Amino acid sequence: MDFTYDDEQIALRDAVRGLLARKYSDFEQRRRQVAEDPGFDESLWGELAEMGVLGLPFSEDDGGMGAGPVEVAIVATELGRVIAPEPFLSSVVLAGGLVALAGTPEQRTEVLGSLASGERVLALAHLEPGDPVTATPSGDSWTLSGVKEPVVHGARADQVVVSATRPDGSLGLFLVEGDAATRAGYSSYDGGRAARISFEDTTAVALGDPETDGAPLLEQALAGARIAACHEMLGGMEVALSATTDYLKSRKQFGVTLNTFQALNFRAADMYVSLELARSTALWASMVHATGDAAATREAAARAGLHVGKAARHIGQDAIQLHGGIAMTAEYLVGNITARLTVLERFLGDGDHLSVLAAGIDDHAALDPIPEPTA
Amino acid sequence: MDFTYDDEQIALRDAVRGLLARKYSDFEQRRRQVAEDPGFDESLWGELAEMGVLGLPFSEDDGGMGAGPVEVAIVATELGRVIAPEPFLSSVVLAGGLVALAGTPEQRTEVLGSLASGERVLALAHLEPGDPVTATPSGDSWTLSGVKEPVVHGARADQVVVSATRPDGSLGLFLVEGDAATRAGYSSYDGGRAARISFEDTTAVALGDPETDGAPLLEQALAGARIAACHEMLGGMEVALSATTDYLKSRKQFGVTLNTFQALNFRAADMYVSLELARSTALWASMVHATGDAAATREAAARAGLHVGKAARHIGQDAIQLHGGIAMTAEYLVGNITARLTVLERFLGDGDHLSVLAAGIDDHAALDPIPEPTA
Amino acid sequence: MRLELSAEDQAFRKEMREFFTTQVPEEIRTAVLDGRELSKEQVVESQRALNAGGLAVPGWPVEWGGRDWSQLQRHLWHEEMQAAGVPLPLPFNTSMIGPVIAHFGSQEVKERFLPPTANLDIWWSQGFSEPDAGSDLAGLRTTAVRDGDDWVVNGQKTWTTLGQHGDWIFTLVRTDPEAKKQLGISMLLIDMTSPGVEVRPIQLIDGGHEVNEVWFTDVRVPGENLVGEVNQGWTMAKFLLGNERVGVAPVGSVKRMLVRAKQVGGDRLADPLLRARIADLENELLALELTTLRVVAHSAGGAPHPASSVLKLRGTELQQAASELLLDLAGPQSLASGADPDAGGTDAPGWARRAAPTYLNLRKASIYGGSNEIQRQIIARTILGL
Amino acid sequence: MRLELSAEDQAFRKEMREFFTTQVPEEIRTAVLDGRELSKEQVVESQRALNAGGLAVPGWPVEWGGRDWSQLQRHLWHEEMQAAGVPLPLPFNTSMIGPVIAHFGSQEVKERFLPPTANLDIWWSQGFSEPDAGSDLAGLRTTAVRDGDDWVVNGQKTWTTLGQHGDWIFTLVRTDPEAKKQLGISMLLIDMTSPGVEVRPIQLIDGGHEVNEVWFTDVRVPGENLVGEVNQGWTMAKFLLGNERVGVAPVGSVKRMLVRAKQVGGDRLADPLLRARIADLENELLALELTTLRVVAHSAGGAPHPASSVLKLRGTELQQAASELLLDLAGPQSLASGADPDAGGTDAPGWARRAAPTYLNLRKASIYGGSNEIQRQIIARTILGL
Repeated sequence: MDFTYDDEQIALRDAVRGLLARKYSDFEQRRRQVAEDPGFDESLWGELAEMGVLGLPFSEDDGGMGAGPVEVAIVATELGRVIAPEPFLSSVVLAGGLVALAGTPEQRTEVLGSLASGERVLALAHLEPGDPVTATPSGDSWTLSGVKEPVVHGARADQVVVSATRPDGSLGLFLVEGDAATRAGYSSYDGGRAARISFEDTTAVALGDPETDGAPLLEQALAGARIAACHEMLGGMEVALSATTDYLKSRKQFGVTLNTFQALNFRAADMYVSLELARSTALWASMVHATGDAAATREAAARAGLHVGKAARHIGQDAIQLHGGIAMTAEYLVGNITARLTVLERFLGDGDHLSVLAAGIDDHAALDPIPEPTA
Repeated sequence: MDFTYDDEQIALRDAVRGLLARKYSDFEQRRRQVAEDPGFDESLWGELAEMGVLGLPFSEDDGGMGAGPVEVAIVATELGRVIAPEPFLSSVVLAGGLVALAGTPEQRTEVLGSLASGERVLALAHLEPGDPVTATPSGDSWTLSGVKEPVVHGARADQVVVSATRPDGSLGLFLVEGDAATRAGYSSYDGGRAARISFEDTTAVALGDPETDGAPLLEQALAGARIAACHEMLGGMEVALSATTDYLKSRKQFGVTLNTFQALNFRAADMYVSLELARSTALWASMVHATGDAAATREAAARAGLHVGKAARHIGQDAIQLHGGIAMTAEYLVGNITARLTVLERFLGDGDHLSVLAAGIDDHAALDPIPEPTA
Repeated sequence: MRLELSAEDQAFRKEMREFFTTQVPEEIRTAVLDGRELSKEQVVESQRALNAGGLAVPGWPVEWGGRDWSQLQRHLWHEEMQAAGVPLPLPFNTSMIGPVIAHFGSQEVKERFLPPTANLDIWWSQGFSEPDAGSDLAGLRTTAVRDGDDWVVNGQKTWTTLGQHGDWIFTLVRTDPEAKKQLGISMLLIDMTSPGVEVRPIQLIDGGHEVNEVWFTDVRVPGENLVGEVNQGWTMAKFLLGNERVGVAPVGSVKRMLVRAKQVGGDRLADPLLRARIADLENELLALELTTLRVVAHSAGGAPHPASSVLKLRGTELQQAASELLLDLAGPQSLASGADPDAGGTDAPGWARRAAPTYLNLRKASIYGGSNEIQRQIIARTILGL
Repeated sequence: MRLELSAEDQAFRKEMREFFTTQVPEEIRTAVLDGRELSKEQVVESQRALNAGGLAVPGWPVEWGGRDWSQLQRHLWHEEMQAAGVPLPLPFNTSMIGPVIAHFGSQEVKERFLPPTANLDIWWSQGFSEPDAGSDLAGLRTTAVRDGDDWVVNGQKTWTTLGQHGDWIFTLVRTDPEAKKQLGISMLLIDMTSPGVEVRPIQLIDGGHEVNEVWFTDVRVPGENLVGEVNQGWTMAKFLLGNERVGVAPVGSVKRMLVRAKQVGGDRLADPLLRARIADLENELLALELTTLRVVAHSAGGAPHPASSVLKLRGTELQQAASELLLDLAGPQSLASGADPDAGGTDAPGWARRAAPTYLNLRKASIYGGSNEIQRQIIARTILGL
């Protein structure tokens, strides 16, 4: 058991941090970027591709870098620190991750290759505001009907991965060209982008074997994205806490700096406790993911999701409170971090981790985070 | 709507407070009292009887004072302030209250009359550690079999009110002479007394009409006792908070008094918030009880029980924490208040108020604490 | 001790309910109950309806439109208004500057300002906070210098809520730079159309424009616009901040949010954890409402009841918790906050689209108007003597 | 980053598990797992079994019985010990005075005391706290005055845990009354059978006798019983208090409580609220355990990792929450705390009878050993620089 990064991982972190700092170290830049569609910097996206970041989790055969969940987590943390709006999580980790799990070798090479090179942005459409989207076979391909929403970065996506119910009631996964569907994009309160996508007998191609049950694959991709989202939150929380402590040390009220007030310092200490416990859980979940055990990964994602989500509420809320009014303003970083944390805890569609874990308490006497040797 | 006591109520409060102060203003007296069986002061019990306190809630026809839930609450609050061990709650409010609800006129006169005069101590045996106690008709009377535990002040009681399952499965209420059953008394961690009572074909008399379903009557008596228990907790919390603020003002650490430390003061402020909200809820519940509406009283008891219980944990725990080690010792009042609060939240047998209220959220759009006029 | 209202108060409550549900346009009330934003015109229309019925400024002196009600009646007025979805009378007018003018102003100032203030012919803004004077008003830097009969004002105010609608602004300005901290401050009424007044929007994290910076550059203010005496501003500020006992706790607004949670919960209401969360919040809110009733019953004018701090503290906590509940119910649908429903741009219902902005906006509740840290300090010091 | 243990550590873990479950009497381990109190004899027996296997004092220098383990191995030793129900080696001996003597003591003192300390032939008590010196040790009043070769000790210590079993007591005493606060303090080892030593029990609110007052009246202590140099006591106290990184968080004990909650929950485990409460606590405990593992992995001797405060703070919170859970499960059965089950005096099971005393006793967890306020202060100051 080892919680430390190796030299290569540290180099990756530093490279990504350096690239992002050039773009977003001034928060005003991020504000300007999200004010204009598509809500992120296409040229920075290209630089991330060049650096190999967009192909990080995919195998070299599929045009990727053959790295794993730990490297994905490192990148997500750095994006979280500057709340970069680039669609790494939704496009690479989630949609790309599902293609990697479900696609045929040809699809993987084509789709992931162009995703990794920055040519193609993907989105996953799995959430539904009403009736399920249906898939009907039509010769060699399929047609989809129904509405998906919200689809993160759905309006910009060149290609959309769609979950839909097949005639036999099972869940299928499909690829649709972005412009083949009716899309209405909008901004979210964190400056991110999402869309309503309406399919009306829209032509689609099955992702992978059209007989395979897509549900467990979707769950697995979601689990991976949840763990990455936990790291993006971790990055945001780190910066929210350090901004808060800096503010307490410098801001004067009643003639003295705020860190003269013990009650405020103690609340900052409690934020630190939340942050460090959340960090442990998120790191652990990425290590569980790296073992390749799908069931363990889903459980770890729920555990990390529950724990990091609680920490994000605590730290996001208290960072604003300890700052006071300034953190309510759109031009100040901290309140925007809180908004982003709020999205990250919810955008994947289920916030039911506690119910899931509560259902499972009979499965073990005591939890042991260190796996027993399997032989 | 009026939350203030009238002159008579204030006089009652002052009289009870004065009597109790003579006995228990020195906490060492209370410690000595609970060290010896029966765990309370029989002569003080007699004085309470003389003052009319033991007959407070019963009608004058039954030998009582004809006062109501508000007066009971006033007495309970005063007992709570000095954590007096006298069995007012268990004997008068709970057991006596059930006799008043269920007994025949003759039983009420006899039992409540001697309870009010201090001649007879009652106890209610309704909790069961295992199988239900059964009641079998036997001529004009009944026999009971099975075990009840814990029965508060069960070993000292001259007469025990017992709930038991009749042959048809319904719940009956019975009167048993104290020495007719096998009793094992013990001390609880708050210095109070309880007992295991075992019935083996023990002769019993039906309380009231032997055909009546006793379950709703028992529930109603429990609701009344819960509301009184909330007030006893309120008294304890008041004193725990004032002891804590006194301590913060006088105790020195690092060369200064503890109230130099803002974080401690803020925690005391939060205790005050809990206390005042709990006070409102408890007072309201006693006013609801005073209207005589049984269903509304049961709901109010659950609401007050949930809310005051949470406040009691908060205040009980933080009173110890803000004191530090001294409040861990048996000779210091505050920790003993916490122990007593802990008993009061649990001794009536169900701590499920939140589940009960959660089941009922569809019964109303919004809660309105002020009743609409009924005509 | 009595649970029921007296016959008189029952009749009063009924009268209020009837007025609010018949005399204020339903369109406005429905918007409030649904949690939608109102236009300036709607706020004005509603307040004028109240004022026409003599219900806009009950707390003022009777000769200026006030009502000689008990604190309990004030409370019932306030609660029934909220239950009916009537927007509360603009607080800057009715509970801030109005009472100050009525108490400290000259007869001339009263006659000039009170009637249009009650009728919302003047929309007042508040000019107290400055960048370096938040919870601690002693740090005020905006100056007013005497020049002939006029005052010349320079400086900057911030956090001016709805300043974009303001016709006039009541300000605290430093009139004696030599005096100690709080002593050299005066209260000045400034026409916002005066040359040199500039209102700049501050965008908040909820995306909305609710507060503003107001800049004063050599703004000339006639001498008669001073309220009370020179350098008496601190007294008036304390009077103003301590004036309101009724309505400190946002009971009505939290109640509406919980009602909405049950309405929109749908199938999820089968989840026992969700039900328990709602039940617990309802019960906490009950305790708060009962405490409000208890406090108003004990208040009889004069200094604010110290328990006001309890109401503010707990009230904002519950308001925030209720908004968090609605946000959790909205889940990913809350992402559609910026979508346009009319053009078929989203299937997310309005409450879900508003859930996150409301949640973020309400973070302010525990900061503005005396932060919750200030409230704890008041409780510790004033009530507990710590 | 790697989830699995290395092959070496896996083997180590297995070895520990095997030793603990075979070499320590089952009767003792079952009592621990059931949460029952142990007799002094059982504690001694268990520690001697560990010492025989070389597992009682792994943190000491190797020449005095220590093991050259990694911090992770220390952690695995500690966790496996708890999982097996082996009582932890007496902390006063093994993690307090032992390391101090090993670090600061003369060769003579080491030879005299370390072997019997490791083997629990001497039961050590701690004499630090005084009535006016709790979190703030600078207020110490117990004095030691030089008289020939001896020291003469007068004063009072308090909160001496298990002092009733003590053979010897290590004390902080004031040896230079002129020196500033913490400078004139020394560490003295005192035989508790010396004339003038009196141990008085302090009864706690859980009804138990766990701590004591220890009074010293003209107690003569031989000069050679001084550890290290005169007036070096404060240095040693800091060394002692900061010495222990492993086992700061009571992970094993909380784990046992949660296992017990599930065992005794019975039908009530159908209640979704109860299940959620258990699941949430399990998840919080997981985060704590993972943080412990992360901290031990990063510790390499020297100063304590500042995250120790995180572990202490959160660990005691969870310990208290778990005890509250068990108390709620016990409900009214918890009233039978003083009943005698053997004489048919109660039907309440042992765990339910112990629930309330344990809950009350554990209120101390956030007070003793550096209160949680002190821990927050350390985090704010040392880690966050506030």
